[in-house]
Amino acid sequence: QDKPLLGVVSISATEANNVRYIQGATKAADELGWKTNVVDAAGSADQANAAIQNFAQLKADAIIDMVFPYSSIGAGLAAAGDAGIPVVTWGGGLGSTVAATNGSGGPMAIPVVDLMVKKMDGKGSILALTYRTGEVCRNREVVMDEIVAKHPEITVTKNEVRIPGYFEDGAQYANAWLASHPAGKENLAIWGCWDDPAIGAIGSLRAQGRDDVLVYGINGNAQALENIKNGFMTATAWQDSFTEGYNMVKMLKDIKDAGGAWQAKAAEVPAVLVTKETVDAFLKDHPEAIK
Amino acid sequence: MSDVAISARRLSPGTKAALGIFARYGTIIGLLAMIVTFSILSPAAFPTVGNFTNVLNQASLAMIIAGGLTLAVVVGELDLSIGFAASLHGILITGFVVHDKLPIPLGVVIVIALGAVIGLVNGFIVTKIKVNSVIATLGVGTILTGLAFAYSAGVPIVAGVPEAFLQLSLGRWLFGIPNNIIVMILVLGGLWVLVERTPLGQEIQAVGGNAVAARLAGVNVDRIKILGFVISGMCAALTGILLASRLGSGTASAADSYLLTAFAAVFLGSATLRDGEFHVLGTLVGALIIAFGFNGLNIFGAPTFSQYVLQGAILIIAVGMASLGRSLAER
Amino acid sequence: MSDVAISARRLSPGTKAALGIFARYGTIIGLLAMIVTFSILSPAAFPTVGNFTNVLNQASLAMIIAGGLTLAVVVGELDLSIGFAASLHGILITGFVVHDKLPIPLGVVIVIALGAVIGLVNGFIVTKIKVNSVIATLGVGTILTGLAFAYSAGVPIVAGVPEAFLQLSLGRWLFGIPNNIIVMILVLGGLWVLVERTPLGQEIQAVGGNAVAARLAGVNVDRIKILGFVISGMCAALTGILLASRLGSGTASAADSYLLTAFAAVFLGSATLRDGEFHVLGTLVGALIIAFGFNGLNIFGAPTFSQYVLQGAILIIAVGMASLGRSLAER
Amino acid sequence: MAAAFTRGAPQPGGAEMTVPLLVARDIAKAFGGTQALKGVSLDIAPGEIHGLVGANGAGKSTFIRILAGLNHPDAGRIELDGRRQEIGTPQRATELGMSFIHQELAFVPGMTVLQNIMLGVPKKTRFGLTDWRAIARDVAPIAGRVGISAPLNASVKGLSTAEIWLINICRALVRKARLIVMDEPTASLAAGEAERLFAIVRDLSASGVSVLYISHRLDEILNLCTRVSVFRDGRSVAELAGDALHRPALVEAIVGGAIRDTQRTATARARGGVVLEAKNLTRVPKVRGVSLELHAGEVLGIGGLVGAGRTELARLLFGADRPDSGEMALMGRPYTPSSPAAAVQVGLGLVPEERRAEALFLSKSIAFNLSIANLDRVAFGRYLPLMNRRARTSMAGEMIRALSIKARNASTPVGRLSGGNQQKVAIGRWLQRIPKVLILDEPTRGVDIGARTEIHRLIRQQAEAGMAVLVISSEPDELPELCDRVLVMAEGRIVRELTGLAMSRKAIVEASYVEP
Ligand SMILES: Nc1ncnc2c1ncn2[C@@H]1O[C@H](COP(=O)(O)OP(=O)(O)OP(=O)(O)O)[C@@H](O)[C@H]1O
Ligand SMILES: Nc1ncnc2c1ncn2[C@@H]1O[C@H](COP(=O)(O)OP(=O)(O)OP(=O)(O)O)[C@@H](O)[C@H]1O
Ligand SMILES: [Mg+2]
Ligand SMILES: [Mg+2]
Repeated sequence: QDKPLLGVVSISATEANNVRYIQGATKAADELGWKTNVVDAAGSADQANAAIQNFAQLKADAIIDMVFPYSSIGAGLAAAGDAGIPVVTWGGGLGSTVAATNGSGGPMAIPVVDLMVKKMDGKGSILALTYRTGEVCRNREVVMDEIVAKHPEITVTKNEVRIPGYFEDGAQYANAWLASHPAGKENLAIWGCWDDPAIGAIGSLRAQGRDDVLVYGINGNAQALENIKNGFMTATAWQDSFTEGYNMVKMLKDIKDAGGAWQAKAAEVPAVLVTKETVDAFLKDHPEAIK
Repeated sequence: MSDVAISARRLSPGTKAALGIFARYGTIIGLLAMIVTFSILSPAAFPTVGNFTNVLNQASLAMIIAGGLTLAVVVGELDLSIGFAASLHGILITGFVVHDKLPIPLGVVIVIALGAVIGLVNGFIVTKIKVNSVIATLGVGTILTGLAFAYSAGVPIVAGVPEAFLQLSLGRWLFGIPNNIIVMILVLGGLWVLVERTPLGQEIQAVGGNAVAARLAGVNVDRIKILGFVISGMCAALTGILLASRLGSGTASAADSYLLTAFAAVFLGSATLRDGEFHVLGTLVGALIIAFGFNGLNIFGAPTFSQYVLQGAILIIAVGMASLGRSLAER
Repeated sequence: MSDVAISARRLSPGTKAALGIFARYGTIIGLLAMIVTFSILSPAAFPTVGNFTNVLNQASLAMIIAGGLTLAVVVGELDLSIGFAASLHGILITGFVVHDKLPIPLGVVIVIALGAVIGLVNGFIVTKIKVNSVIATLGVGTILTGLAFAYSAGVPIVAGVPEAFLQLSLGRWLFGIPNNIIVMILVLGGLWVLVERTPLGQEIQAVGGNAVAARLAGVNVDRIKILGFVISGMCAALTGILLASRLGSGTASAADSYLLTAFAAVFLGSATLRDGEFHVLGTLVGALIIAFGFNGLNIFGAPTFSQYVLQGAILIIAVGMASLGRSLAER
Repeated sequence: MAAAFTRGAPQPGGAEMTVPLLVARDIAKAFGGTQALKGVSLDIAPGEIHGLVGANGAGKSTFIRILAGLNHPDAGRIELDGRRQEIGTPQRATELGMSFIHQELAFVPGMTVLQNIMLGVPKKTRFGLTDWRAIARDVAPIAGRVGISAPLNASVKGLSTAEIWLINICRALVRKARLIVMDEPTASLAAGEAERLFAIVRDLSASGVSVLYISHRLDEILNLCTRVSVFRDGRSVAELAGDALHRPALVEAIVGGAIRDTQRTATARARGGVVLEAKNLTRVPKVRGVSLELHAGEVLGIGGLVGAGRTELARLLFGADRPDSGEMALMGRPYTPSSPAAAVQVGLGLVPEERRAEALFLSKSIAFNLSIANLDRVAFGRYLPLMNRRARTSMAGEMIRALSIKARNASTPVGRLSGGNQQKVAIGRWLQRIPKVLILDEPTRGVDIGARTEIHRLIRQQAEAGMAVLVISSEPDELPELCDRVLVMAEGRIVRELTGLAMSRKAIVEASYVEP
């Protein structure tokens, strides 16, 4: 094996955003002449640790941990550290021996929540679909809490979705919430800590023919953008995962070159707020976002 | 010899009869009690035609896949591939309709046929190679996940999903009843007739009740087991199609979570009417308990953690009432 | 009348004997064949002491929980609560150590005792209230998830985990063998002795083999079933503790996925040596097949989709060889 | 002894000299290392009642299973109507006009009587749906003739083993078959039911249907059959017909030598004090006010018709069910067993009626099955709770020898034994433990004459050593042969006590029909 090896451990290689990041990373790796191996940890931190250890065994040149917080991959980091392999995270934060991170999704929520509160005129009810086990989602929930706290006339109902099962959960929570929030009484909004639960909720809204509820997601996956185009979703924040993946791999080369002199750092790529008004222009700039 | 009558602990015939009713209808009584309770707790939002329609609409997909699973368990096997299969089918139908521009009915027919083929493969591995059904269907399910990946490269198929496809599950029909509910009633009704009212259904029940006896009596056990898997596979395909239509996309692993829901419904149902036997009507009751439990707890606004606790408790209590009634009545 | 011997399709005694060996050792042969294959495919990275230690280390936790589950299935019940229970236990031990500043050994003892209590509850619901074990343990598991949420509000406990706690699973002991492996060997060894070499183990096997006959032979069936659940619960607790130590955090749902892995290992193992019976040694083999399969495919660097396909195929082939050998030998 | 060895030439036993309906030649079959059939041949003429006898494990059931398409022969050929057939599957066997009553009870517990009768039988339909009403009309007369008293739409749950047997028999009759094979059909039946079956068998024969009839009860064989094939150790060793067909010839062919007769050794023995006592024991509807005393050193028999409540009574005594009312005492102290475990603890043992479902662990070894009620004896000791496997194996070896269980060794799974040998294992478990009270429910069901003598001898030996034994048997000759005293039950009550010379087959059968 002459080509340098890049090991990628994904929390869910079937999730759209993860897929785009992997595509970006793979593209950069190809340009660098590296080989990419992807392991799907299927949501299990234990599997992720195992996969990182396996890459350490393989003497990979660098490892990307996707979404698992650095605090949950202790054994993996230890193995990689022993083997002298740099580990970077996407959405997993910077800590322990992590060399770099991006995609820390918390701040992405700010423009979306701001817009939501503005459109509600500062009063009404929100159904928040949360997922606290995930670091990113938890950060976004904190952001939302802080902003909404400034508007005492807004009441928030929070429901935890599961992985897998987020579509179904989103739909069922929406069903129940809608039953006690009939149309025309107040301003209503549904917010997903990422797009998919919100998309599940849209299914429920459409099944009931409710169009009085504004729906917000985050990440800007293709389906969310499609829904914005069609008027079922109000806004999402598009995370340029592809570029994040791409940049991160390019940075990995710098990390390797710098060796012991490298200073851990965050290298964020800003998110883009996409709404009904901006979606067409956005898609012109980023046709890849919906392909 | 002591003269204390052992009969001190005996139950009167009247009590036994009452317990017998609990044994048969315990889960149904549980379902009704739950609906009444939630109606009292949330009188404005819970007991409305709209909410009930929504709950049924939402639960239809789980009911269809659970109905199929019922056939697999009735013949005495487990089918763990259904969730993964439904995910794959959702991707396939979207791909067929969006990329290959197949007419929707043709796509539906092809995907359901594929579901039957997957069932056939499961059944073949279980009956001919004699691999335990847990391993066989888990293995096949894992392979299907891989195929879903291969087909979609993990990227959901979203763009260009035609409105007509969405209308499959969003549409309403007679008296404004959502299509999903109508499809669910047709499927479960058909399965019920098949199992309970046809000669083939007798063989299906016999194989599940005692495969050795069925074989000795000349029933073609393998063929019946394969049939169970095929029906399970077809129902999974139908659920995958309707889910893709509901979500407007084909996404890998979108339907994976149906596996546990379907199992819960089927096993809950097995406590209904007949003791510990699986049957279609029971599955229906089980699925309703799960759906109304989830919805009612939510509407009442219980915090997340207590929702889990109460959901778990509902499962146990619904079955526990029936089981306890039965074992006391039979003492 | 044709005089072609019917025996045209018959197998010679020699072939039958060879098939018999496959029947007994099919899964073990499968495991070895897989190891050889991966060694050829990745000669530098796969067949090294380091990698094998690594695989065993990784698989230890799954093996412990699967070993516990084996006891539950040996007594004829399913325990679906183990994954959820292990997640809760991971949160609890982290909470005890980080927030309550309990000494680690005390925390470990308390959590394992709680695991036993959960097993007791499962066993009680199944044997006394006579709820089907699928529903009972699914219900208890759901409740445990709720409790995990209640304890942690769903937020992982991360900060302030002491190094000594991490060393529970990261540490190495005699000859540099990782602690996890040592614990695993002790647990599985103990369970093996219990089931295979003690009179109590005979009762355990009897209950699983035929509960009616066991009862009429004077075995206290309920007590034995409860014991099976208790052991399953304690092993889940141990796995939860080691997982929390390995992850360095207590996270709701962190261990949920062990449920499927443990089931796969247990059912894979049931094809080893004895026909379709569950036993500790078989579970060990099953867990090894899964672990080496995952590791070998990872190291070989197969694309994601084909990893799934191959993993599924490995499950089916490993059992299929044994089962086919058995059924041909016994025709 | 002139055991006529007339293999090959069809005998004119009532049937015409035509092409045989069924010809089997040199059928061989091995299971793993066990050669179950080494080459058996047999032919059956149309309308003939052909008997098949042989010791336990001789290969009778294996032969039947091959005819039924359940097992595949290693060698040999089978012809029907002179045409060679590969049977292959049970479906094919049915198509060829054969129908079977297998040795092992086959029923689906969750189904009704009618559903069980129609198991695997093509059913009438209306609009594609099962037409149960029409089916019930067709089945009712046959069920009545067989003697099924339960309503056709009743659940089989709670029916006695005998009643379920009648269902199995009825199933075989409902199919219009040309050959009906019956593997020990009367093993679970009492005299009345058996007589009914004999009448049916004769009718079938008269109407041209052939019957292959397997039994260990030689009287039945001699009464019914015109020709009898004998299997020994997987070979057909004799075919007896006409004058050559008589009891001594059969016995000699079966065992390949003389046999100790089933003579009672001691008739009047001193019996000890009361060990187990029941007063007004009731559990509706099966047991109604039963009182009995069981003495140390006596063998007490319980006779009666099917469904008389004997099994239920045994279950009450053993703590497997709880009585509605009544009292029990053991060694003079109140005895209220809460479970079989409690009963075993204080010195009871039970050999249940239905060995496969209630007694045996089919996938486990003989040693396992024998030791499961004797675990204290295979432990190394109180403080070292490990199993002494050597002790277990040698204990099992003793029992295998004592009961002449036909098996390769103590680690053979019990499921691989022939029916009679399985029964010996079920009994052996308790003979090893030596309880104070041993209850045996149909102990010699399906056991060959040699082993039956041996089991009787062992039971009596235990009684002589002071054990109190309660034997339930539906075989009319067994109780007088074995017991010191016989109680006859009818409809849940004890209707007669017979002792000494009054204990005859005739007296027991008569008392069974007493209106309580
Ligand atoms: N599935 C099997 N596996 C292994 N050995 C078997 C199997 N079935 C039968 N045998 C063996 O084949 C031999 C013949 O058994 P079979 O059941 O045919 O005897 P049988 O004549 O019907 O005896 P019985 O009168 O006790 O019913 C026995 O030694 C038995 O142990
Ligand atoms: N609680 C129970 N659980 C399981 N089986 C039972 C139970 N009670 C009774 N049975 C079965 O129901 C049948 C009832 O037998 P019953 O005592 O009425 O008849 P019997 O006199 O034993 O007749 P037979 O001549 O068939 O032995 C028995 O076969 C027994 O095994
Ligand atoms: Mg036999
Ligand atoms: Mg009886």
